[in-house]
Amino acid sequence: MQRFLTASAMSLTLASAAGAAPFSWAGTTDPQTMDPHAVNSAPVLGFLNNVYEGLVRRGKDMAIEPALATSWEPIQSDGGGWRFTLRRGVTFHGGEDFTAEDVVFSYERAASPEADTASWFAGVTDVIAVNDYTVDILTAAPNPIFPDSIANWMIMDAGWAAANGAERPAKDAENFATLNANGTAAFQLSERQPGLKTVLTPFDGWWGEAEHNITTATFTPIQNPATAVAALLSGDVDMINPVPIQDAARLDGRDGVEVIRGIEARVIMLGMAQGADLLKYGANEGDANPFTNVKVRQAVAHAVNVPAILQTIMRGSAEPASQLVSPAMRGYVPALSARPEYDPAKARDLLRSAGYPDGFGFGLKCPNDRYLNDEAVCQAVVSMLAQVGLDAELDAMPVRNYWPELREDNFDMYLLGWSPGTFDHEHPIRFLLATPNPEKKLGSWNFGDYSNARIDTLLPLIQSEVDDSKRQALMTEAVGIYQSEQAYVPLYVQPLVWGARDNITLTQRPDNFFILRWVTVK
Amino acid sequence: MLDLASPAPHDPRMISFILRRVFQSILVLLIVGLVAFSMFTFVGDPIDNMLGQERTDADIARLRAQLGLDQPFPVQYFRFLENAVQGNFGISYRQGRPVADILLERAPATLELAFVSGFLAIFFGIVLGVFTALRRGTVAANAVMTISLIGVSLPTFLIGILLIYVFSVELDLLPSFGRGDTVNLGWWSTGFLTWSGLKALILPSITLGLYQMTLIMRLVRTEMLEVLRQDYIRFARARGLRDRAIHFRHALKNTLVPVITVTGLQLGSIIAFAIITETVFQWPGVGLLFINAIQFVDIPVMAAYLMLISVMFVAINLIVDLLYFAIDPRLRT
Amino acid sequence: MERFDMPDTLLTIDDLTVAFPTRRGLFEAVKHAALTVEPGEIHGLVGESGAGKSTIGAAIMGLLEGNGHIAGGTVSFRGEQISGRDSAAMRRLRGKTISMIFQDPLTSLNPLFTVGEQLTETIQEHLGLSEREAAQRAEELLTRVGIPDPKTRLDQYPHQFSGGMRQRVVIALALCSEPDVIIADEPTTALDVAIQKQILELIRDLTTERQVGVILITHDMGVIAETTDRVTVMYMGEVVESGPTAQVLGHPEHAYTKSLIAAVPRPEVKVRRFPQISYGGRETTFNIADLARNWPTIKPKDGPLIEARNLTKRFLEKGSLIPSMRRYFTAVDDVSFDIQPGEVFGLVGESGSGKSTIARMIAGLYDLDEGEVLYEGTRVSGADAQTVLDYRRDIQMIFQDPYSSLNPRHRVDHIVAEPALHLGMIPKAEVGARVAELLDKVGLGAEAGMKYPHEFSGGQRQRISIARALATQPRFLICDEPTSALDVSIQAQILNILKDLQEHLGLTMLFISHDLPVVRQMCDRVGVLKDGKLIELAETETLFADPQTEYTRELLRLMPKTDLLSKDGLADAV
Amino acid sequence: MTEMPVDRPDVIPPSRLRRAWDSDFAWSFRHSPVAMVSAFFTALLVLSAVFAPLLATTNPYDPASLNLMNGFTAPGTPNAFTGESFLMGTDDQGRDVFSTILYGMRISLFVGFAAVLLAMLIGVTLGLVAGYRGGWVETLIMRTADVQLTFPAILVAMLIFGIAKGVTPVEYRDQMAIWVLILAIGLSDWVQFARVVRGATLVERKKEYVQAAQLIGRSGFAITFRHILPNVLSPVLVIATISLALAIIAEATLSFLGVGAPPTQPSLGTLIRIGQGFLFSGEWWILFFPAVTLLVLALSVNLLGDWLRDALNPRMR
Repeated sequence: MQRFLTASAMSLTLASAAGAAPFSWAGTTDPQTMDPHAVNSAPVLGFLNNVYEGLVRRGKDMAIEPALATSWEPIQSDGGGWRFTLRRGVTFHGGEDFTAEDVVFSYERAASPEADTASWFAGVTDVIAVNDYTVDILTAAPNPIFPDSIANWMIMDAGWAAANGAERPAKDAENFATLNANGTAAFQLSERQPGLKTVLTPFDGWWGEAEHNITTATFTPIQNPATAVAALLSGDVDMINPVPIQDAARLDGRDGVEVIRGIEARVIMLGMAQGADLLKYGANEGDANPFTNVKVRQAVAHAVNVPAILQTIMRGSAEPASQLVSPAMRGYVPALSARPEYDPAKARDLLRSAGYPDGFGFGLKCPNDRYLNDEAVCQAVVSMLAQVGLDAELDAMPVRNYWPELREDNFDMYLLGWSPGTFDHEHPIRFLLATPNPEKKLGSWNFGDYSNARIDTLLPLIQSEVDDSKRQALMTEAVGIYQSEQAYVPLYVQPLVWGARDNITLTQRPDNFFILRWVTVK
Repeated sequence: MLDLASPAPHDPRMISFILRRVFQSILVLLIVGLVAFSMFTFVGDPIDNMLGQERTDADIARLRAQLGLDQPFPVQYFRFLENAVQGNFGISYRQGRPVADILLERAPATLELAFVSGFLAIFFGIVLGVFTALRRGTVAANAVMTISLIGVSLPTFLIGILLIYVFSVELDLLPSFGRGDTVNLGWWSTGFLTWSGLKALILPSITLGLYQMTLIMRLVRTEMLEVLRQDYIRFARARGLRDRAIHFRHALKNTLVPVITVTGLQLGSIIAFAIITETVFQWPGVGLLFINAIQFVDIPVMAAYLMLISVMFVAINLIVDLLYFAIDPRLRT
Repeated sequence: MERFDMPDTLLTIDDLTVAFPTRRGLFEAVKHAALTVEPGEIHGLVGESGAGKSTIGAAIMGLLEGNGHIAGGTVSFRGEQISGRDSAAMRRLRGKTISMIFQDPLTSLNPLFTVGEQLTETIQEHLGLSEREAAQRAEELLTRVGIPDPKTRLDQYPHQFSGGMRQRVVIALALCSEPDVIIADEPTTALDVAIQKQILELIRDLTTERQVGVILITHDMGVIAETTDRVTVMYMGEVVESGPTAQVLGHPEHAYTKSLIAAVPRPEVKVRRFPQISYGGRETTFNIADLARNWPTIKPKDGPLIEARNLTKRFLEKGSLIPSMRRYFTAVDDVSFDIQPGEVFGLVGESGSGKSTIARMIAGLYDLDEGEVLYEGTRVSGADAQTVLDYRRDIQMIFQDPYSSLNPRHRVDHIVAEPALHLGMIPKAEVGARVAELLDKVGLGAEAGMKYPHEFSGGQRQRISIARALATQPRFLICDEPTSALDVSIQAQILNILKDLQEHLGLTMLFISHDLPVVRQMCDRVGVLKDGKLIELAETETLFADPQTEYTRELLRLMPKTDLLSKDGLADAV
Repeated sequence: MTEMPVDRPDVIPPSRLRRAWDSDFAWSFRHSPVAMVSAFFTALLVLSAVFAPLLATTNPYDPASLNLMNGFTAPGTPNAFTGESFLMGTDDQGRDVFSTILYGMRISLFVGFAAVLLAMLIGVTLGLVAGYRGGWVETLIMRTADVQLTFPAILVAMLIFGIAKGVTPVEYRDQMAIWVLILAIGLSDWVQFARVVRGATLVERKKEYVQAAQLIGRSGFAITFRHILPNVLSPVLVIATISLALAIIAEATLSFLGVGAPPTQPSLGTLIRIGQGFLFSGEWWILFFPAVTLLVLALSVNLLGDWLRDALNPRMR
């Protein structure tokens, strides 16, 4: 928590609105649609946060703060729910007034089967407009973190959507909302060329007070990181995200540019097959699966020299991780922040006592275009494991092949990065640790089939516990279990590295969202 | 009986020849298309890109059926062809927009880049090829020959990156990416009409054209040397014609006959090679679109791109054939 | 040699040496050559390949290839030295003063420009006329060189002209600038005899009419005899004899000239053997008598050895998917003849008359569209494998081009052995010995087997061909223009070998040639072909004495006259 | 031109070696400094690739021997943590760049040679068949070749790569990658061989030595492969040389597009792909040395091809 607070505090002090100026920035991927409910992906949601707003939003410190709702409170009823009081006097970019009707419509739209965001509303039973400026959202069970989970649920004008035939998001057909937007946020969409360029201009009718001094903001997707760096250096763009980690140090030394570092919410970890009986790859293909043995998993944890990875491949930009979430997340357990130290001798001892004195061979799957330097990290892991006798056969592939491969259980060990959408520790427990159960939508990313009955019992308790300290106690127990069982080997928290011209002041948020209203150009 | 065999003003031989070529090309392209389509199965799975982190297995199965991905690929291919014939290339999985629109938006960028680099390649290829042939053995010619080889001895992407490094980053003379400002003429967006658009063209077109230029230059040189040895050149000299007339009228025209075929085909591969150049320079053309489509397994876009490329090649082949008829009288009668 | 130039001598070559630096040292293609050309005179330059005659032509024009250069002596025009001038000066001289005609009219014209364009371009370059005047003049020139309908012809491309017409265009081009000297380098070698005659006449007429001086470079004694006023004989870069044509040819003084003249086949008299050229090289031996000892003697059956019946062959001229749209060209049209055992049967005709096609049909290289080929009464065309194999074992062929008939990548012993081995005619163990013997017998020596064809000269290669043909001990030998690519002295050697083969081994031969004097020397009976049809068939003596068709009479009339040539050395005449 | 009118007396044939040394070919080589220099570099690079295990200071393919802390060591300067020093520095994994180049060149050259061999095999065979058989066989082959030629090589390669990756069992993918590269480059490169060989075959087919072989009833197969093939090999050799350079570049390009050699067994191309990521970060040596090696290798081979083209063309002399 403290880390990014200092970063943003520093940038705040620099902010001083002096004259207005155009601004341009580049990112790796183009937001594929302007429809806030069609796709649940970071590039889209991050971009659209500048155009649309939700009932709540996250501040510079990631804390939930009022947006289109001015206040909210839990409803004491059978199941549970929250009452939101809406902000008055808000208008959409098209001039329409914002009312409870728009919230209900946006719920129906975002929770429809066509929407990608439907899972956010899994526990929601109904959304009721009590009056024009009060909305009740009813849930099946009490959900203490519900307001946190809807920060990216954006409100669209009901009338505008109906008039343009965009009542539902469209995936397999073009839709008016794919190329156009009508939100309430500080910026409005003025030009959209998919894959080429998207231009935003400040919305004069915004309810909030403008902190930025941008006249127009132009986004260009630049896929090749080297090209993006070149564009920043040559002044063709004012800001890029991300800066390749290896270029950060060099960029620091350049006149005219500045590197902004932070840590992301994403934890990079190694997963291991624990439900499989046999090894699937490598020299010992077909032999009994050693990863079912906790000592072997611990050996792996001790064999990987995380400080070395951070020192070289990550250039000192990242922090080691001990849990499945970063310290900035809700539910992080500071008491359990120690991670297994690098100790090859201990790793060999553990292997020996597990019955593998000479180690064994197996397969490691790795994406090569998903996480920062993912392939290099895997390679380094391979050479470190080799030094304790674990002979990993590396198969690195593009992410488009990677997920299908993991889903088919084609791995012995794999690399995974996890960023909790709710910024809460509950999220990875639900997705990565719960025993897989498709009906209950549990453990859907638990490819290694880790299973622990206590964890499965703890999860619903955590989900419904409203009292913070009780919740934290439950969480501490869960962390203790998965750490001692070495369910995963958390490696490090992925760094966030942005680059900007030095006349730009901005705020870097750990969810890697780039919020334009915090940008000033000198 | 129709009098088709007698010589007509437009030789039916030419027409039937061209028709035959088009027919053959389309047939082979359809087969290649089928093979290419079968490749899509292996490129990856679009589903994960289309659904978010919180998707379930049921969501995956539903979307798969909705997109027809559960069908065997010949069925998918046939359906694609069926729609394509009606001008419908489907909806991009990623952008959710008609593929035809997307291609139309992107085509001008690639075509303008290909045009400029093709022009550079042909112009400098011919000029330097003629120069090295006429000055064969001189230091200057040998230098041109050797330096030109660097163009084919380094991968295109590396040349592009080095050019960016030198001219954009270090010297800050030219833009490092993109097309600069464009002007819309109807649906065609052109970078020719703005200063920044023209500046943006320089590095990518050099990167793209360098390889082709080297090939054309060497071809022109070889052919020119061959032609210069011909009897009709000796006879032209014996008649006292000026060197200029001999080199640039008699020899060059004969040199161009074989050069045209190869150059035509090379122009085709310029569009293909644009994939790499567009990636390096973030040039918003169809090549970049294709690479992105591969990354996101956007099958409709990939299929349409391959079709577009195919059609372009058939067209280029046809133009080459027609040029052949135009330049070589022996084919006309 | 002392020389007194007459004041109006056009061209004087004095002590000219042309050298080509090669990696094995300086190669002198022309050594101390001298000659003069007077207005209205045709000066013949004769010699065999490598004599340096074309090099002289190129040296005069300043068009020496590669790094060749004039290493000594001078070339003067009207008393003014022109050799050694810079290239710009030479260019002004070329065309304007001295023009040139090349051997092959097919390759001398730029295929991509119309005849009119090429003419007007040259005319404008030299005479400074307007486009219209130049076109007018081009038309006149075409008329003068005997091209009908010149107006239309000007707009046509070279490929639309026949060979003879093309050579007329080339001559017109050479005349464009009204030159004083024309160098004609083998101007008729690529043409049929009838066209050759016309072209030579045209050159003769133009020479007289315009009082130009002509250097006529040729290897053909007949052409020299018929066309030239004076002749210079060259041998290996040196002038061996020079003088008025009648004197040099009729009373040669130099041994080389004598032997060269003796080797020329005469249409009017048949010789038993050609006198061997014994100048400068060694007499190669050819021991047929030895060979005959081991030669199987098969008593021929009664009746003809080969019967060709109604042979017809069509080639596709224009393809089409629809059969009725296809057009064919009939190369051989209903040709029938017999060949008796031990006989040499000749087929003559101009190029395109179908004679080589017939040879290939009989050899089984082409399928027959109609007709059949019988060998000793058995049908071999389209027969079963065994019959065909038996037939193949009995026939062999000697081809026209010694450079392409031997696979350049195979060793000579392999080449010679292949037919006998493949047809299973000698056990593998004996192959080496047989090949060595044959190579020795044809006069190359057994060690020749270890080399590759490119290490041999044309005549030697033709001997390898003969050795290859003899390896299977054939009974029937097809000779397809076996000497037309050879120099006259080599031709004499090869013809002698063939005569010996026929005499000692009793080989039956089909002898294809376009050259009537050669046919006269070689054949017992002759068939005359015209446009794929056999128009006359007679005993050789009868045919030459009393031709029955107008076409044959015309062919005989067009033969270059060799009356002028010395009869020395023809002692063996029958 | 220098043919004697009278047959030359035979001279005793000198030894094979002597004759080879004396041949026009060898002579032209000895008198071309460019050819000699490029042959020297080609031989040097090929030999150092072949003997990489002897020359390399480390085996970069052995993960156990790597120390990540050696990563990004600059050439010639000792590493800040380990104190080790490397001639050409180390890459991001702490691999010695010099050793990696040697091993990478092995893969590049192996892929190059094998791909060219494959392309040659296919192209020469199809070219011979098309040229000798003619008719619809020729039409089919040459139309396919045309389409193939117009169909961008990279696309073909990517296509093959995609298919091969799909049909290969996962556990073999790493080993397969190299064979797939060979297949991909080979299959996209056969056309020029086929075209040239067909053209040459059309010329050779009309020559009389072919008829001499037909006369004795040799089969079409024997004639094409025993008689014609040796005569069409000179242009094939030239193309093969140029293709070798192209194949090495193509391998690099495919690696750039992410369909090349695996990073655990990097080829030169993969090294360049990895290295280009460090162009702006100051670790220039990771890109520079492999790129220069590739440039020198491809340039030498290309120059050699250039010289071969001239030397083997009899009319060029």
